[in-house]
Amino acid sequence: MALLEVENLSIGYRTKKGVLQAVDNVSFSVEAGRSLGLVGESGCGKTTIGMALMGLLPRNGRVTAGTMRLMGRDMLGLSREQWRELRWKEIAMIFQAAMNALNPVQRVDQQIAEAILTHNPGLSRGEAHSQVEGLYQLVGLPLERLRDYPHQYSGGMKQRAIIAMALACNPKIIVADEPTTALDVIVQDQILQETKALQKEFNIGIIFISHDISIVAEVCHHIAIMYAGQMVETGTTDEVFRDAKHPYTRALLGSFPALGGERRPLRPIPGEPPLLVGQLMGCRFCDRCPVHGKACKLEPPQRRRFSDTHFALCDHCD
Amino acid sequence: MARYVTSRLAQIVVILFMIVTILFVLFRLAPGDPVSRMVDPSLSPEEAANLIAQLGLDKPIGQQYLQYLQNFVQGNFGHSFHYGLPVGQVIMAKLPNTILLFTTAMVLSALAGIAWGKVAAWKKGQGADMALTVAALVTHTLFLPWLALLVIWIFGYKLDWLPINGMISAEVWLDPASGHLDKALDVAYHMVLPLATLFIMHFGSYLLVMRSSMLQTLREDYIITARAKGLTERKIRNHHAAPNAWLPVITSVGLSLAFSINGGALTETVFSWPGIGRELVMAVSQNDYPLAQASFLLIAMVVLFANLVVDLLYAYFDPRIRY
Amino acid sequence: MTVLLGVMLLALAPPAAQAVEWDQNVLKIGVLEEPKSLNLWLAGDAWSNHVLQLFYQQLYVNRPGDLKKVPWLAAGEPQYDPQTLSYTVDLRPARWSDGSPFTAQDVVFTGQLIQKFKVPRFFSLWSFVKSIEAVGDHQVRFVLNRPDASFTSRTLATPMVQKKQWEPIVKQCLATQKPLASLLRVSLDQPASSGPFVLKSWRRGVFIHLERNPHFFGQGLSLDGRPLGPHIEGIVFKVYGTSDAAILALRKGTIDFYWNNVQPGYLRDIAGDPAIQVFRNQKSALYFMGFNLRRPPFDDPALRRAVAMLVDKRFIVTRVLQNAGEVMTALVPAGNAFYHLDQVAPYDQELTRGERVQKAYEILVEAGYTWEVKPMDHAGRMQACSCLLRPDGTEVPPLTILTPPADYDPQRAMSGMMIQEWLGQVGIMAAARPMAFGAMLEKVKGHHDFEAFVLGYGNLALDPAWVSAFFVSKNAGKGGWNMSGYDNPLFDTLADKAAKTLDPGQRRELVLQMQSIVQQDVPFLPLYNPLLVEAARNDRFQGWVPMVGGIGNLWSLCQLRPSGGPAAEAAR
Amino acid sequence: MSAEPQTASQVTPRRRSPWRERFREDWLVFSRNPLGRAGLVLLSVFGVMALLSFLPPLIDPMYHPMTGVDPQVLYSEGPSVRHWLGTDFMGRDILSQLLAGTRVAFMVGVSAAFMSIVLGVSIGMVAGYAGGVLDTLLMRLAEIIMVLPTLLVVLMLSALFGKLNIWTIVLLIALFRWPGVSRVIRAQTLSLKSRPFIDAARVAGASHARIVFRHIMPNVLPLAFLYMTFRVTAAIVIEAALAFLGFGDPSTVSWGMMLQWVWKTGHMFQAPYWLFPPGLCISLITLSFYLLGRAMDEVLDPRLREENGTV
Repeated sequence: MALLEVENLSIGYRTKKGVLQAVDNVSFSVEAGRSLGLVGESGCGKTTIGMALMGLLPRNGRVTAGTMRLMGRDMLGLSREQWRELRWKEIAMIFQAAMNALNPVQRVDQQIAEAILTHNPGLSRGEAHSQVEGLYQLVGLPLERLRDYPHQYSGGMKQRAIIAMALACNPKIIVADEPTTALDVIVQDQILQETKALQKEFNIGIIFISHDISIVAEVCHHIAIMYAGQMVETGTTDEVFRDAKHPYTRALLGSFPALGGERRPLRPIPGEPPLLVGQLMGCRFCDRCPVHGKACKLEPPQRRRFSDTHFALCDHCD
Repeated sequence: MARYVTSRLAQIVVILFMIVTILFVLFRLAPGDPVSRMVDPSLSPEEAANLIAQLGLDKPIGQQYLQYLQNFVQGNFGHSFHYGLPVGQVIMAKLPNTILLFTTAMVLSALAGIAWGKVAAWKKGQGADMALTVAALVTHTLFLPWLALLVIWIFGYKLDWLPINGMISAEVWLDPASGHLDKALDVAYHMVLPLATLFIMHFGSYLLVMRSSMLQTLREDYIITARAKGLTERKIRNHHAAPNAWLPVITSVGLSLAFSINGGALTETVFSWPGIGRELVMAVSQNDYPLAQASFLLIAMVVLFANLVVDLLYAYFDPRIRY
Repeated sequence: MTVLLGVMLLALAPPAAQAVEWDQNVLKIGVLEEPKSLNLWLAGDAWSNHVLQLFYQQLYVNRPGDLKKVPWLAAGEPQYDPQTLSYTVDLRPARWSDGSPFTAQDVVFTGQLIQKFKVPRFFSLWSFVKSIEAVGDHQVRFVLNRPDASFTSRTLATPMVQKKQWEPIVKQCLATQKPLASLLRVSLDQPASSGPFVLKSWRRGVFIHLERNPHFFGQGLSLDGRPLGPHIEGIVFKVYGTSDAAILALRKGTIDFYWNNVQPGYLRDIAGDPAIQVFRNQKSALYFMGFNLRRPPFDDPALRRAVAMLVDKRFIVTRVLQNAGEVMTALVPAGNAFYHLDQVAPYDQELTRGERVQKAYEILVEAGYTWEVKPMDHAGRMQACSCLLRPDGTEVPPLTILTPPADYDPQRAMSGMMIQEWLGQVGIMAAARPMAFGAMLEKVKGHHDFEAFVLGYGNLALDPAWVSAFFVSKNAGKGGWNMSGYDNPLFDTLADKAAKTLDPGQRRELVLQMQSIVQQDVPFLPLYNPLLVEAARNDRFQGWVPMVGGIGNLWSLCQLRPSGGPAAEAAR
Repeated sequence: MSAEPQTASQVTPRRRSPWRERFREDWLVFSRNPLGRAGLVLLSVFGVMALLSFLPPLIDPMYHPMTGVDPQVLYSEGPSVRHWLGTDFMGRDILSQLLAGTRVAFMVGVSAAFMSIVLGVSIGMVAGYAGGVLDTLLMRLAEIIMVLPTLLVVLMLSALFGKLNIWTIVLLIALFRWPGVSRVIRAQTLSLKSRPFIDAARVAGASHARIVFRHIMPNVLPLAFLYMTFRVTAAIVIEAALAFLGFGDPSTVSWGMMLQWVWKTGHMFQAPYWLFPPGLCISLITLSFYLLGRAMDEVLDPRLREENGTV
């Protein structure tokens, strides 16, 4: 059984102009020790999914349809208190270090210990603290920096601290939201490698959210490409990279320098994604699609299967 | 840290020096005879002449200025015309009273502003928020002397609950049976109304600052982190949002200090609180120039130092700032 | 929050119940401001003098009723020897509060101290005294340079200090570079008192506690038919800072007497309380409008008379003073009956506004003043007029009426405003300008740079020597008392005569004549004499003695008795 | 006393779109703000009161706020048909005084605020644009003035210069209330200075004066107006406090003066009809300008708009 199963998930935001359909009919699953990369432009709904998995949708956001199951347990029916207990213990999150994910006026060790103490109320402060020390060693942070404040850390150290924090309660699943953005390439690479190692060691399922498909390729077993709230293509990393079906995936691959692949001129994707408000007809990528046909604009595209793991949401790909 | 404080102190000295200089110039620019402002009018002409020579008022203006600065540095502000005492002695007796009332008022209203602003932001748009915000808007635009008179009218006259003037009552202090506790209680008892007045005037602005700062903080990423960690809402509010949100309140306390001091002087005057602000108002109305001048300098000094304290507090609470 | 609540709760709990003991038979007096200094030589403010008059006694004091001088520390009337221009005074066998006797040495010392230091408060009273000598322990002889009427009335009313206490201080002061300044800055912990009370403790800004002086000479003595005490154990002066607080304290009985003028508004607060008695006494005061006779436009007596006509004193008294005062027609107030000129000037008749403008108009027309548009139309109705033109055809320029500031004396500031409006009715463009007291005196007295001003003397000596001082031409220089610059040889002669006349009856005639001249020429226009309205409780103490200057006086404090006691019954 | 919101509004420089359109757009945001609307309503009530203040003396000279007394009233009396709010101790009509006070408050508030804004804007722009020593000097001066409590400074000056008339007071308030504005304007000028359109203007040969007045000023003016509303409240409060302490201009009937009269003549316990109105008016006019300021703040600062708007 998969660790996490998401089926036909739809999420909408109430706004002044109407309901914004941020995520539309998305399904995926993650297994222990495996990782899934969610890739797409900003605003495509990938972060919304991450937040939904943590039960942290903003006040005006709501799951409108579908199910989310963690180890067979339905997450949508959880009460607030159940959610609170579930968070971090079962499913943790790695935030982008460049964001203000760490509280600037609290010492870092305290912020990590806080998570441990919240979920293990029986623990003493000292015990929690020694656990934090262990985590520091794990992620390769010097122990003498434990009592520092976040602003005293470099970007890479902050990211490591955040990873340490995510591991604090031995979660089954970690949602990593753009964990390496804004880090320089070398640090980025180090952290990715370490993440991979940790994942293996603790047998964690990871959902890796990024706008950078090449980074995702480095770490993930599976990739899901998101566009305008929909999952337009899913497959193993190999499948997607070698045999991208959806025109958007292809465009994405073209717009990023591949880490190990051949050198190609970068091609930006012209146009902008549609506004996700109101009734949307037809294929959402239509306006930017180089290969669209006449029907695309009117009929919603069909989900097409290419292998057991490889799907795409397009009528024109083959 | 030490270096920062030293440099700030140096800055304070420079500003004080400039204020002193401005006062010197003003005292000579004012119409009429500058000597008459320096010399006690009750002195005989011979004595006055003697004193003028002593003070160096018969010397060229540059030398007078140097003499004046020298006196200032030595803490020699002359003698009050009316008390006949050294001005320093008069104002130093009043300073602790002002500090007691003013600091208590500022600290209490800042704490209340922070506590209530936190609640208002947390319950944004709900009844509690509306009530608190409106109360804050209305109270902090009240006209202070009027509020003070109202407070006197209600609690002193209509209800007759609380003393409306002074700081201690002769009865308690003359009674040989009164112990230290009685005396402390007596001061607290007298402090209620002036304190309440200052409190009502000030908590509102801190509440509004705290509220908007808290609303901004609540949108910060570390709040999401805290939530993701599964912390209770209470903990998120009190341990993560509030400590960040009230930093701007500290700044606003500092910025509004000069303005609050005005209110302090008015409160002292209406409630006859024996403080430095009331002393200044009385010295001004009695033309006790040496006393007025020194009180003013002292108040400026208090504001300057309080600003320094506020900045140091800010640094203490915000680890990102280290001097 | 809890802290705040805690403080509130703590504070709401009333202070611990007080033991009855210490304040039994202790009179509590509320004062507005704290006595600035208990140094007799410096203390110029009323609050200090309230206290000091209970310590430092005079040789002679005014008695209630006719205000005649009666012996106090002195044992009898002063003996005058015209040959040698000397006065001999016998002293009572009194004691200081430390038990040592009050002797002629103390009197000599006090007089010489004032002369040596030229103490500003008293020196003018002693400048004409050539020598002071002790004749034995209980007799003093004063030799004067010239006869001066104010010697008995004022010089002999100087408070006396103890030689024993002040001699070492004086030595020290004389050794400094600024002897007088040093003397004025002396502060005594325990002033030796020859009066009914002695200082017990003083907490600046809060209270002064006096207790009965066991060595006071008056105890058991009956002076002028008045049994002197003190019959109370002590006095606490409590500083209130604001009148509202003091009035509330009086209502509650926290004080027995508020030693200050009760503002008209508060009368309603205390009216109807049978335990509070309101006393209205005259002051020896002169509130007046002064003109600058040295320069136009008020160098013309006609214009001054017209202004006098326009000013409605009755209005000022009823409205601005709320009836707590009397219209003043001559310089010496009616309360000082002996020297009061009972003669009404034309402008002091009861007139309506219209009649006043009409009469002022007539005075001005007669003196040759003109208007483009007259203040009166043909039918004799008032109308808005154009600017007043002088006989030579030039406009009377806009002028300023200086008044004290509103915080110092709202009534005079307000009077200035009203006068400004009234002058406008005949086309005199006046503007009342309140000015800080010191600045105003400097302008008026020091520089003679003014057109008109409104001032007042709240506590004039009963002896009318000041009537001369204000108008003799030799005082018209800068800094002199003749602020108007009045110059009238007839007045000068009369003033000179009056100063040398020692017979009260003759002196009175001269003073009345002088006042009459002033009434004619209007260098000053007397406006009003405020009544002193005071309030005291009668439930704890009784026996207040009303006199000019109010019930807060030495006599009252020597005669007050606890209410309800057998002694009080007997006294009734 | 009022404190200003601490958010240092950063106004995004606007393209020089037609003023009218911009105004309409702003007005829309403004009018949707409940605080702004409340402030505006209150303020118009005071505006009407100020206009009405000319009326009473025309009805009968006894309604003249300063010198008119009711011949039948000798003491302070409560509300009646003749005197809707009662009379003061001399028999002067309190309502007429209250109306006259409105006029004075507007006069003092608006003129002092206007002067201090003109001063603050010019100094801020000069300091920001010129930079260097001049900038340092001006900003140091601003710092010194900022730590001085304005009310006490004016008190001190009134001791030295004798009594102050209303215009001197206005001028003094203006002189001591510019630094806050000038600091904000300076920051704004600094950020504008580095924008391309200023460079462009400079390259095109525009003089410094032209750059300051044609290019920088239009962009800082909205901010200046915002600060003006806060200065108005400060000026009104300072004048009133001064008058209350007895250092005001006694030939002016201002609300502070009325409070001083009721306090000093001993009527504060017995005449609530006299004690309440002036203080209430001072408080409410301060509130209305303050609300207006906050609403304007939201117009100028979209961040606040989002926060307080109806999401």
